Amino acid sequence: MNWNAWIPLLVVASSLLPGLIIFRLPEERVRTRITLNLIGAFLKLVLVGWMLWGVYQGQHFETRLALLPDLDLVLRAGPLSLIFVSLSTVLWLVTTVYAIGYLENSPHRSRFFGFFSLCVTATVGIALSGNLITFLIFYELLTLSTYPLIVHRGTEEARRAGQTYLAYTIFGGALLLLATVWLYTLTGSLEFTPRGFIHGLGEEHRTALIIIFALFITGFGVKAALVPLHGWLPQAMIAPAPVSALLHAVAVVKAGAFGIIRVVYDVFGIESAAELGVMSPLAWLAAVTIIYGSLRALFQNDLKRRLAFSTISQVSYITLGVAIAGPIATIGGVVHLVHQGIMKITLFFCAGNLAETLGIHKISEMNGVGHRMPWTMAAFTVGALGMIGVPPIAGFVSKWYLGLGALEVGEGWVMFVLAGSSLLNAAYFLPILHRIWFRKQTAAWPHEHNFGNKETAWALLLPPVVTALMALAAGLVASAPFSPLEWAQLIAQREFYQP
Amino acid sequence: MGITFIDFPWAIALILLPLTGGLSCFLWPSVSKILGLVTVIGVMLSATGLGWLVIDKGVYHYLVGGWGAPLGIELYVDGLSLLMLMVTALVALGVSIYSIHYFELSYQRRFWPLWLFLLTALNALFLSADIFNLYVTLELMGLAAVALATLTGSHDAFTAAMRYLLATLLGSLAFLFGVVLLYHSFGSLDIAVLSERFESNITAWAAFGLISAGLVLKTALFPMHFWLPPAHANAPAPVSAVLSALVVKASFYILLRLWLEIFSQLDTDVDILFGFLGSIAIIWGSLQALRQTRIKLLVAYSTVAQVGYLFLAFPLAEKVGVTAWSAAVYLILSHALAKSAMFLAAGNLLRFGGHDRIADLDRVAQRLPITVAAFALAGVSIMGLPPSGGFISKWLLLQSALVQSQWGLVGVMLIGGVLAAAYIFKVLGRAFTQAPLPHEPGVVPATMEWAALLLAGGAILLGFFASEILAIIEIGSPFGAGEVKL
Amino acid sequence: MQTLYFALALFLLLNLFAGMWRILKGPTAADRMLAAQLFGTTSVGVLLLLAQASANTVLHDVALVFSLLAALTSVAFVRRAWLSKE
Amino acid sequence: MLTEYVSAVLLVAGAIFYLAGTIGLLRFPDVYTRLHALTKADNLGLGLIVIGLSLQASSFAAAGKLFLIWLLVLLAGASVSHLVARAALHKGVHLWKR
Amino acid sequence: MEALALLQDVFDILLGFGLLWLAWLALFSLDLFRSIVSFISFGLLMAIIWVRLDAPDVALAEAAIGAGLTGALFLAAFAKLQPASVNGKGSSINPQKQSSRKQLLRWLPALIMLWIASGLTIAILALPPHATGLTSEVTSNLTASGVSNPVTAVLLNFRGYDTLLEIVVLLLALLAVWSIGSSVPSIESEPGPVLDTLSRLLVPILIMVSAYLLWVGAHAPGGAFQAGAVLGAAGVLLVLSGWKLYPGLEGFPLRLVLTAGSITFVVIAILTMLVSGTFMQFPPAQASILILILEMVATLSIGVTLAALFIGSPPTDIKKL
Amino acid sequence: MNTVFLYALVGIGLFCLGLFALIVQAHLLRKILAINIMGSGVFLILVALARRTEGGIPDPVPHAMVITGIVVAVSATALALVMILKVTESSGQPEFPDEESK
Amino acid sequence: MSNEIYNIFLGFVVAWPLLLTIPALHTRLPWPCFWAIFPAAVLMILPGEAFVAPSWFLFGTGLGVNSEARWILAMTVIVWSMTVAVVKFSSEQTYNFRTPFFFLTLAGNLGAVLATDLVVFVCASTLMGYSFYGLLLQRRNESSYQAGKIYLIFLIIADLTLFDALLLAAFETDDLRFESVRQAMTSTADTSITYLWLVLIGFGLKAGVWPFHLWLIETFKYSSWPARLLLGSVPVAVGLLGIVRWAPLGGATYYIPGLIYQGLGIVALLYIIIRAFSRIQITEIPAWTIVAVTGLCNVALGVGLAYPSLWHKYQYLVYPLIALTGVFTMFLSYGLSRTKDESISSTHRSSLNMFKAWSENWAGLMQQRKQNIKTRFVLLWGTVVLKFKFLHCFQKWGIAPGVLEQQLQYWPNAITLFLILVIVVALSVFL
Repeated sequence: MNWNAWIPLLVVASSLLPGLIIFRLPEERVRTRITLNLIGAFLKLVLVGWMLWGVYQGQHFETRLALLPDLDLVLRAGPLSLIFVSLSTVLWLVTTVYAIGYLENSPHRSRFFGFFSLCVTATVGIALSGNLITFLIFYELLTLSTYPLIVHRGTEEARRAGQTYLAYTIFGGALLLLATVWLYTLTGSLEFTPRGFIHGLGEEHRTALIIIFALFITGFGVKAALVPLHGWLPQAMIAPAPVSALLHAVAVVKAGAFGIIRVVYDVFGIESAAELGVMSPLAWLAAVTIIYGSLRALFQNDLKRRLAFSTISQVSYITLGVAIAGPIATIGGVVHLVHQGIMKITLFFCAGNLAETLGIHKISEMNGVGHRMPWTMAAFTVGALGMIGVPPIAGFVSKWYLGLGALEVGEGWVMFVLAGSSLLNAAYFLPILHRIWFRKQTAAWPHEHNFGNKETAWALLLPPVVTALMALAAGLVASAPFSPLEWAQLIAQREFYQP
Repeated sequence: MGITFIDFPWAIALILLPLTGGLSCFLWPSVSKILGLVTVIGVMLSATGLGWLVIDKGVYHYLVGGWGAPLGIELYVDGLSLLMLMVTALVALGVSIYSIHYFELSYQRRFWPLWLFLLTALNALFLSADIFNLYVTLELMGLAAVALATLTGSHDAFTAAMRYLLATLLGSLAFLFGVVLLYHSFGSLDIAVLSERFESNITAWAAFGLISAGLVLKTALFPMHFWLPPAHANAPAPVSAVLSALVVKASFYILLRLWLEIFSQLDTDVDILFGFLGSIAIIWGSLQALRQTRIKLLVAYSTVAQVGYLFLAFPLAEKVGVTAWSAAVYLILSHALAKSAMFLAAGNLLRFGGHDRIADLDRVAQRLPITVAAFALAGVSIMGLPPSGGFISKWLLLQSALVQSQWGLVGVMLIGGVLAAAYIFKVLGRAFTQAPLPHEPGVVPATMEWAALLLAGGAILLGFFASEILAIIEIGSPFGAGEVKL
Repeated sequence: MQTLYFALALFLLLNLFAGMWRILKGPTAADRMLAAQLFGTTSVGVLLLLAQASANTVLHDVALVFSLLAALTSVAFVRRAWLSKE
Repeated sequence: MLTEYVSAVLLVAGAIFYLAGTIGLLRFPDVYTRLHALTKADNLGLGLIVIGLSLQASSFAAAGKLFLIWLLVLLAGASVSHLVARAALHKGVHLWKR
Repeated sequence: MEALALLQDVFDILLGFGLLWLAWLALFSLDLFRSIVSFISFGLLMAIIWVRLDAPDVALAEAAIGAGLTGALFLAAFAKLQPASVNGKGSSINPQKQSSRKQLLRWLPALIMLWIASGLTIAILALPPHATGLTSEVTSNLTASGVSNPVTAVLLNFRGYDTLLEIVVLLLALLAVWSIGSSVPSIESEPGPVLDTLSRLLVPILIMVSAYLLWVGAHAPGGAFQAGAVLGAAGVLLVLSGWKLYPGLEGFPLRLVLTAGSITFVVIAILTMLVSGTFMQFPPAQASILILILEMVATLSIGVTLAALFIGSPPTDIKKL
Repeated sequence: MNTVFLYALVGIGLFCLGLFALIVQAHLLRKILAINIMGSGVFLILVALARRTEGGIPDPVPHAMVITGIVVAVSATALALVMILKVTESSGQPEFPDEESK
Repeated sequence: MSNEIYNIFLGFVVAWPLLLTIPALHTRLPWPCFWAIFPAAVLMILPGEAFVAPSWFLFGTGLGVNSEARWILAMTVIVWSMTVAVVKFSSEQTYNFRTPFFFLTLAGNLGAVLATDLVVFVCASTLMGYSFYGLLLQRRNESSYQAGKIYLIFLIIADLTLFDALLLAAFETDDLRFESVRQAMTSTADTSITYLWLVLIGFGLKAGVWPFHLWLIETFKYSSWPARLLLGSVPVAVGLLGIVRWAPLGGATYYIPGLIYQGLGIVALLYIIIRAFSRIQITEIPAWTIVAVTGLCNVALGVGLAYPSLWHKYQYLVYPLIALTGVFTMFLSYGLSRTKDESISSTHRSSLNMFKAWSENWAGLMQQRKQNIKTRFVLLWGTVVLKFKFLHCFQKWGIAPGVLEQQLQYWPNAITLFLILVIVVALSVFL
């Protein structure tokens, strides 16, 4: 009777089942595959929309299945879950369209789309998980399902990138497991609770809790690419563009960042975490990552690598927002989860378009490409400017709230981090924009495909334009109902103000 | 006679079916394939029947010959042995399906009787409640295993099997010596009677030492693992699967059983030693696996590492007995399924490529997707990643270690998991790469691929039925009642 | 009388050990085999004496099997071990 | 009582023959001569012991069994001696020459 | 009686030390053949010790299997090893190699061994000097078992399940041996008239003795294993005299005979289950006849299996598959 | 009842002697001999200790166990011997190859 | 005209050029140029005040027009119309290809002029600033790129500074309209000083106030002349407008900042006089003039800061002044820029090169340095290993597990270990 109990599961299944079917589809059944993918994506969209509406009206969506004697597999839709679910659902749809165009006539598509769907399943699972063990399960599933995507090209380089990726993530996963089990032995519960569930623990567990927190951060930090743990991300750029897009914008790094959000808010709780004194180290770590990632990005000539380092830097805004530990900073962090996703996916789509249409991989090859592909590059420009934090694009809103949040709790130094990072962002993005728009084409494109009088295929062009518009809209109409900002405010309210 | 379905002596069927099957296969070799399959399906059904019976009515006793404890032999089924029987049946089914097309005709005739006798031995072993009977089943199992391990007929296989034979004979002898001492100290061979009469004296200690040592040798705990990797790596794939999945576990099962029932009354620190060796085994086995260039050796070394995990339960059980032991049992189950799947998959790869060098895997991910999927899924369980049986066991182990603040063991488990991932993805990573010159691939029948996937899927599914399975383990409370709640 | 039986059995046993020197010495395999043959025969004697001493006629069966199988190893030796080139 | 003495004497004699056989086995120079010594133990040593024991046997059947054993040992001993000698010759083991 | 006890003790000590000495010879002689002969002698001495320990059943089994068959097996293997060794080093291990081997590897195990030996000695000496074990249980249930020889009762009734498995072990060993298959042909020559006569004379006697042991096993030492071993010895003797199985019998009939013991065991076990409701629970009234049938078939199977094990290579019927 | 312990100790001696040989001897045939002798040692202890009964009749259960054990031992030996032949055939040495290389 | 429609029209004024960008992306027609300015011109002459602030837009901020804004709007319309006319009727068609940037800059400019609050102002001026970059680079040669780069760097720093100022303002008050910010700032002294400095520096950078004038000179020299026409109004006038709008003028007394600002303005004037007499080139004159004008404005603003009463008195003059500046500089530029002089004085070359070395090569320098460090480390390790031979074993440690495993496979070792295990088991039992 109670359909609400099944909807989270359905959301997860809506990409899992198509994925499993796609695995077994023969390579040449393109149409079936596309249909399946799109049906799944739309179905998920509808379901998520339903949940959004429901949660807005105060309904509960929760699926609960027994896993261990005292531990359940819980999928629950709360505001925080939904913001991430919506992001991944929308971007999955877009990325699927993009991937269909990108991988046209390339080999192993069944495998690719199969894992692609699994990857989204895992992400959605992460978003919806209602306790740590569920989170952990989907988190590891994500690791596993991304791996084949990273090594998809099957070159030696890809393999090595895959190994690096695994070396990092498996290590992180191990730490997470340890932290989770440890926490479980201390508290006997793993259920995500607003403002955490560790209050009851006495002072004698203080050290243990600090270590657990550190373990969590290290574990999630691997995927969120916090600084000493970011090494895998630039290497993983070897994957096809839709994968990089998904990896950077939605799935992997976001999963890490989302994990940090969950741990701080729903496991430890802001207050308890602040009491433990772990927040400012976290903030510093995020700050270092932000600056370091930007600095490294400056040196990259490979477009995707530069974007990768940019991701390292940008994702830490989320962490920073969480670590600043104020309601407004929370809004900034959470909303950046969405904003960074939209903007970064745009950039990666564009990078993919360049590679696919013109064979351009290096920034030095991009001279004058704005005339060849104005729409793509316009989208790229929006994304890049958004990353810098140029108003009124989405990135500005995030930075705005981060800065305000920092001021609110008296962490003035964050302003310098933000400013420095923006400066560096500008330093590595603006030269690209300069090249695209103002330089003359110096050499023939490395490997040009002809798409008639269009600049590229529709399936390739549409997604970046759409996401760029979304990025623009997210900034421009930030205060509209159901906008990411509004949801972030709802979340902050729940975390800070509700009894 | 009025034998209803539930009263049917399933336990006896579990022994007699494979025995008769083996004999029939020997008598009528030309139909051995069918006979074997029918037998294994029968075994599967019997295990299910027994499971039903035990879950329904609790612990199951059977007095063979009607004589009863001190004089005769008893069969005893509690949750622990039931699960062992069930997983045996499952692995047996998978392996048998796989073997239909794996062996050539002449090897079929050799394989089936030996395999069914091995199955007999395993079933009898898990059912037995009599230490001398255990010795006989151990020997039966050992000889069958050695014989099966030689089936590839290669030089390496014979050398490895010879080493295996010597190790298994030595282990059995040490066990027998222990049995002798126990019998002469306490005047019984029945485990239950022994546990009643047991008292800690010097003879009991010696018996304990001998039995532990013998079984540890057979279980291939570091550094007694020397015989295992070559033997498992050079055997035919289905045999490797059975050896790693079940045979090694059988001796561990005995060790566990005796430790729990009899030797728990000894006040020893051996558990710490076991934990220590287990830790080294995890690290060492994983490192060795990482070093290998051949898949089957890699998988074999992985078994060495996984055996190490089993022994971690000993030091952990001191305070949280049930959790730690359940973890070990769960690990046995999931490892049995996963490792057999892994070996079967490795066999497919070997057949496909004509070799099992990891570096030259030549795009198998595309050519043999099901096999690679099986390998990967099994790998997930071996690594202890969720959602899989391996994860549950690792979870429970970690939990029990953390409750007692056993940091060393915690570290070892984590490092072991990471290393496991490293060696498994060493293979999987290569599966996606492409060799510059694709060679002519061998044909791998679908049954072989699906058999591997079936088992791997089982290992994953175990991760979803933890509460049910943990409840089954508790039947007859083999780990003693009264547990500190975590 | 029992003492005598035992004494004789002991004597035969010593005898037997003395014969073992041939096993040690060789020089050919045949010599060693002969020693083993003597060993068997002597053992039969010992067994018979022991049977008498303990009044246990069952031991005659043992002796019987001994005497039957004593030939077996020798034959195996001659037919298998010694026919091969050395 | 007399039987006992006779039997004892026979047994001792048998034992002495055994000793002789052993000494022969140890002292004789080559396979062929050692074979000769061995048969002394087989035939006479065991024979005398069997006779000695059968004097004390409880039943005729028991005595018969004893004799059967002796016969078997004789048979085996003779055949084995022959086989060994033949094989030795065949293999070219040299005869001992003084 | 002092002298008698002293004599007995001396006899036992001598036996014990002789046994150890022979074991030493068997294990550490430089000449491999000497080792094997020592081992055969070891078996003989072992049988005497069993007699001294009032275990005539074991003595019979040891005499037939330990001393006779195992010795023959070793000799045959030894013979086959010679041509198999490529470099023709022969039977003995190169003494140089022995000496060059690291000394540590010798004395460290030796020390350990001493340690273990002392530990075990302490453990054994700590046992109570008197213990009844299961004697009383066996004796009190002997009447219900169908036989009066307690060892046979234990083997075939009380712990018949063990015996079933054990027969399977034997069969399994044969299966394994056949599966591995020996590719070294044993050298055959004409048996010659003496051997021929010997086997003609001895084989019937062996069969008769086997039957005797089987029959006597019900109430006195003896039984299926001993009888089977003797029968196996007969088979070995036949094989050694150049006798070959009629080719038509090498296939299914041979396999049937080999498995007959196990099959009969299983069939009777199931029958008993149908009748009495419990697996292998012999009804006391029919116990003796059932055990006798079992033993007869088992003897046949054991004998043939042992002989087949001695031959080593699978029959042509299996080989060509 | 000294005989009992005398033979039990001899059994221990055999066991340890066999074990020692199993370690130090490289030749596979000797290893098999060693296993056999170890087995005999265990059987000896088993039977020797069975004679500790007061009534004079030794405990029959160990006897039955030993008979079973002997049959198992002969089975294992037969198998081992065939395998030695195979190993020797392929490596040319009746030893483990790695020990050969030492 | 009802208020609703007026409000919508207000939004439309800004949105219209933006919308025109889309067709302009592909077509290179100059035709919509006038039409883009047309709504603004209409707005200029429409009487009355309008204000629109949709709640969903940004942070609920909006646009408005009043008499003050109308001055600036008028300037904007004039300047842009002139520029359009020049572009349209010039024969040099190559200039037309940057139409999108043209529209974007226009939209930004209009937005900034019509902004009623900080956020919209920032958004619009940023849009204007970045797209103006596109206009600056029309010549597409290396020197213009260099100049553009300098411009961009100043722009970014200015934006960052303003962003921080914005945050400070938002921290003080939720309502970000100019008036309320001004009030909030006057009430909180310590924040307001920081805020003030941020604003002064930020807009100083944008407007090219001395000593931040470097970019102005460079861009003026190397940009095409239509861009030069806009230079006076687009960044400079808007920048000055920003100071006026943002700074808490007329509230509290900022004596010292005011003094400093006056000083700066005077120094700027003096500096320009010295420059003008030394080696200034004719093409640079308008740029220097702009700097001088801004210097004058600075003096005025400084006075306003130091003496709020004076500010209140003459405040109505500010907007016309700014408007005049824009128009005046445009005409100045137009008059002088027809002389084509591409030559660059040597001093400028060297200063440019220095800048280039700093701004562009530092990344490369870093890279080189990193390489060096790496090589050095390898060399160091090599020497150490040569010195201490035993370290070789560390290099070979990788094979150790293999050797060990071989040892374990060796039967005697293995079984010996086994026995040791037995002993340890037994021992541990004993102990």
